[in-house]
Amino acid sequence: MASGKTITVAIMDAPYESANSTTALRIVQSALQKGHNVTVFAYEGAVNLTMKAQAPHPNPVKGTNVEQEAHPTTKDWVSSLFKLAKDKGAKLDWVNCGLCVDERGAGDWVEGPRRGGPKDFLDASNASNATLVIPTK
Amino acid sequence: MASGKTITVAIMDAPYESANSTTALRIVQSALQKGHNVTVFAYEGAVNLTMKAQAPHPNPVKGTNVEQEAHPTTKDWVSSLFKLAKDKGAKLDWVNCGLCVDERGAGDWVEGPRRGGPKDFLDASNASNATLVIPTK
Amino acid sequence: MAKILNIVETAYRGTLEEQDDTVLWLTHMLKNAGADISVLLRANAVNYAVKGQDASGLQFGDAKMTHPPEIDKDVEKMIEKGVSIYIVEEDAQERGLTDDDLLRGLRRIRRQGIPQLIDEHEQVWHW
Amino acid sequence: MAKILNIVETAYRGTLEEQDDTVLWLTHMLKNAGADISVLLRANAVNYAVKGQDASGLQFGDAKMTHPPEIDKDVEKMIEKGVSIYIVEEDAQERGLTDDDLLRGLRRIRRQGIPQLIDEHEQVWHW
Amino acid sequence: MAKYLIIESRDPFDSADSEYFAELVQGIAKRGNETTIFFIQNGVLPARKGSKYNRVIADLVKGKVKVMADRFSLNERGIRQLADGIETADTDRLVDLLLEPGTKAIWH
Amino acid sequence: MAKYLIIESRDPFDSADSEYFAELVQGIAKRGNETTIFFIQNGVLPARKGSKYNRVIADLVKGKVKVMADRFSLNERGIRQLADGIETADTDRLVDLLLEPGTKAIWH
Repeated sequence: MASGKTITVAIMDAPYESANSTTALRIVQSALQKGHNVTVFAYEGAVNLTMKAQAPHPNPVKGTNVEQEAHPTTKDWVSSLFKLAKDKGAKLDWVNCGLCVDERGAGDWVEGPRRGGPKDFLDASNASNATLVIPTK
Repeated sequence: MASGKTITVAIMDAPYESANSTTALRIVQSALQKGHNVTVFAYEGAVNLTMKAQAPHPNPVKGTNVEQEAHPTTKDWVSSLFKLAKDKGAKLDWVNCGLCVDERGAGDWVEGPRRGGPKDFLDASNASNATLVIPTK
Repeated sequence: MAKILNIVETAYRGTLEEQDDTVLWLTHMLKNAGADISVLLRANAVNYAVKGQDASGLQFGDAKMTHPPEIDKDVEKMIEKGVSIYIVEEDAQERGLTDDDLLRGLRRIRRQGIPQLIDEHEQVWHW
Repeated sequence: MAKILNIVETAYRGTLEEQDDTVLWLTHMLKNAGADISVLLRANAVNYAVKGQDASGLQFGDAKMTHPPEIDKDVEKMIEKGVSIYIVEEDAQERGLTDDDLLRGLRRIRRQGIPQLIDEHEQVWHW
Repeated sequence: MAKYLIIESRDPFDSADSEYFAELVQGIAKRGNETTIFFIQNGVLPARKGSKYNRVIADLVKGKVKVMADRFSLNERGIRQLADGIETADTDRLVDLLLEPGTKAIWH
Repeated sequence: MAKYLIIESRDPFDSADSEYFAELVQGIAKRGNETTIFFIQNGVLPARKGSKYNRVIADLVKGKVKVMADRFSLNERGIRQLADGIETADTDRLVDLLLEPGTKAIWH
């Protein structure tokens, strides 16, 4: 059930590069599960998390094919989180930083996220009960 | 003039995220300028360096438009290095790790690079005068 | 409106390709959007306050980098706009920086003063 | 053919999304391609040799992670394939690791022995 | 007085900033703030019993800082025995702490 | 005897591994190898005259390690005065060093 509370999370890491991305998605998962609204501000490399062209691959080291390997893609994780929000009656607002998207060519993304900028992050933070910035190194 | 010598460089960092990427391209530039052949093995996030969809953006902090800002894209830098190789009669062989490309959706790239895998890196290293691995943190 | 402290620690990460530091840039954008925001430069990021940083001269093939980052100027512009830029004295000293090396208009703070500075802000974002 | 030493230092970087460590995976691929390759686990990467690493249980919405990384098993498989896996003893001790915590078949090396190990290989790749 | 939730993802084996950061957390707690440090990712590495940095954790506990460690990150690294004074927790708990009124969250 | 080209992109202010790495480089040189350390990116930060880590550089020089620093990285950080014993160089020079026969290149 929706709690009416909102958390804003800023993330910066590109997919597959850092433990931060998975932790951020775990936190979003926990928050939505509890019925909280979540705004994600995806800055810099994090705009690549939602790219539609991501595809799972086989693993030649293990000799597995694509189905056996069940390689996750971050776009699928994000899509599942949007579905979870809907099921819980909570809102997931995922903002991809527009200029970061342009320089990376990351503009074709799965259903859910929207294009925005730093002001969206500020507005979300001011309207939130808590803000967490997860920086990169 | 072509020197007949070859350097192999492995890189891992995503564009716009690390000083490593620029340094790697500086090294490639210096090597080609001296007429050496270069093989680049782009592993993990580095496969995003060559994405065709990258576009320069304006800078609202400075109030510049796209032309005034002259924002570089890594794909343009790589394209210029291919042209430099041609001018010098040297070979630039840029290998994008295929499975890394798939999971990132980075398969649409500028003219020049080819798809490959770890064996290409090994073969290139064995056939090179020097190999440099530039890892990420 | 919340008072925000942006703590910048990581330095020169992707600045050449970005033509700036992405967190300073974000801070500037937030200030322009009306935020009550200050910056604490600590660890290697104290070097962002050094005068005369010069990242010019890069060239890849025939692609010249005509607009390199000018981080010292970016910091100066933020000071002019009224953003308080704090710098940790011990961190500057350890890196061999003297007052002559640093920009004017910075606010010096000792390490032991950081907890109070943090207490004085409602939002503390450590980048 | 060149003798290669892959030095692995960075640990648990993107391993959840990758389902493995990308440098160990690369090493395995190079071995399969015929490389004469050894691995030195140092710094935090000594933890890759710990028995019973368990990254199971992640779920995002209805997307369950059915194949989490099993880095201990990946190291074991490389040992079975004849890849020498060296581990720096002091680095393991500092992290509170005892012999009971670690996989079998590892080659222990002291820090002061690393320069010689490096000398014995023609290619040394520090990841 | 405020509440602080410090999320420590770095470890002193790798990061030269980590020990200083523990001092900063102590400084925050000494001002009378209710302070929690939550180890996650490689940040849990010093928490293994017998690690060189157990003393840093002991100092935090002595300084009235609540010390937590992410259970998933511990399991992922095969850390079974913890230094004294550490409570294991998960991201559900982390979200609850984040939402306690008056909490400032700082990631390191 | 081999030649080693160690490219140091990290700095001891940030990386807990940096000082140990300097010791490793000394160990390599002590085995009679012709050893060069090339500071680049933030790796040049200890090279500023007056920095806390000038002594690490002095030890390397004393240990017969050739110490170089990337001119671009120095300018980028506004480092004008260098600790003793450091030669400035660029990536052209780095490529020449890489291609000297029998050279093993290690990036850190």
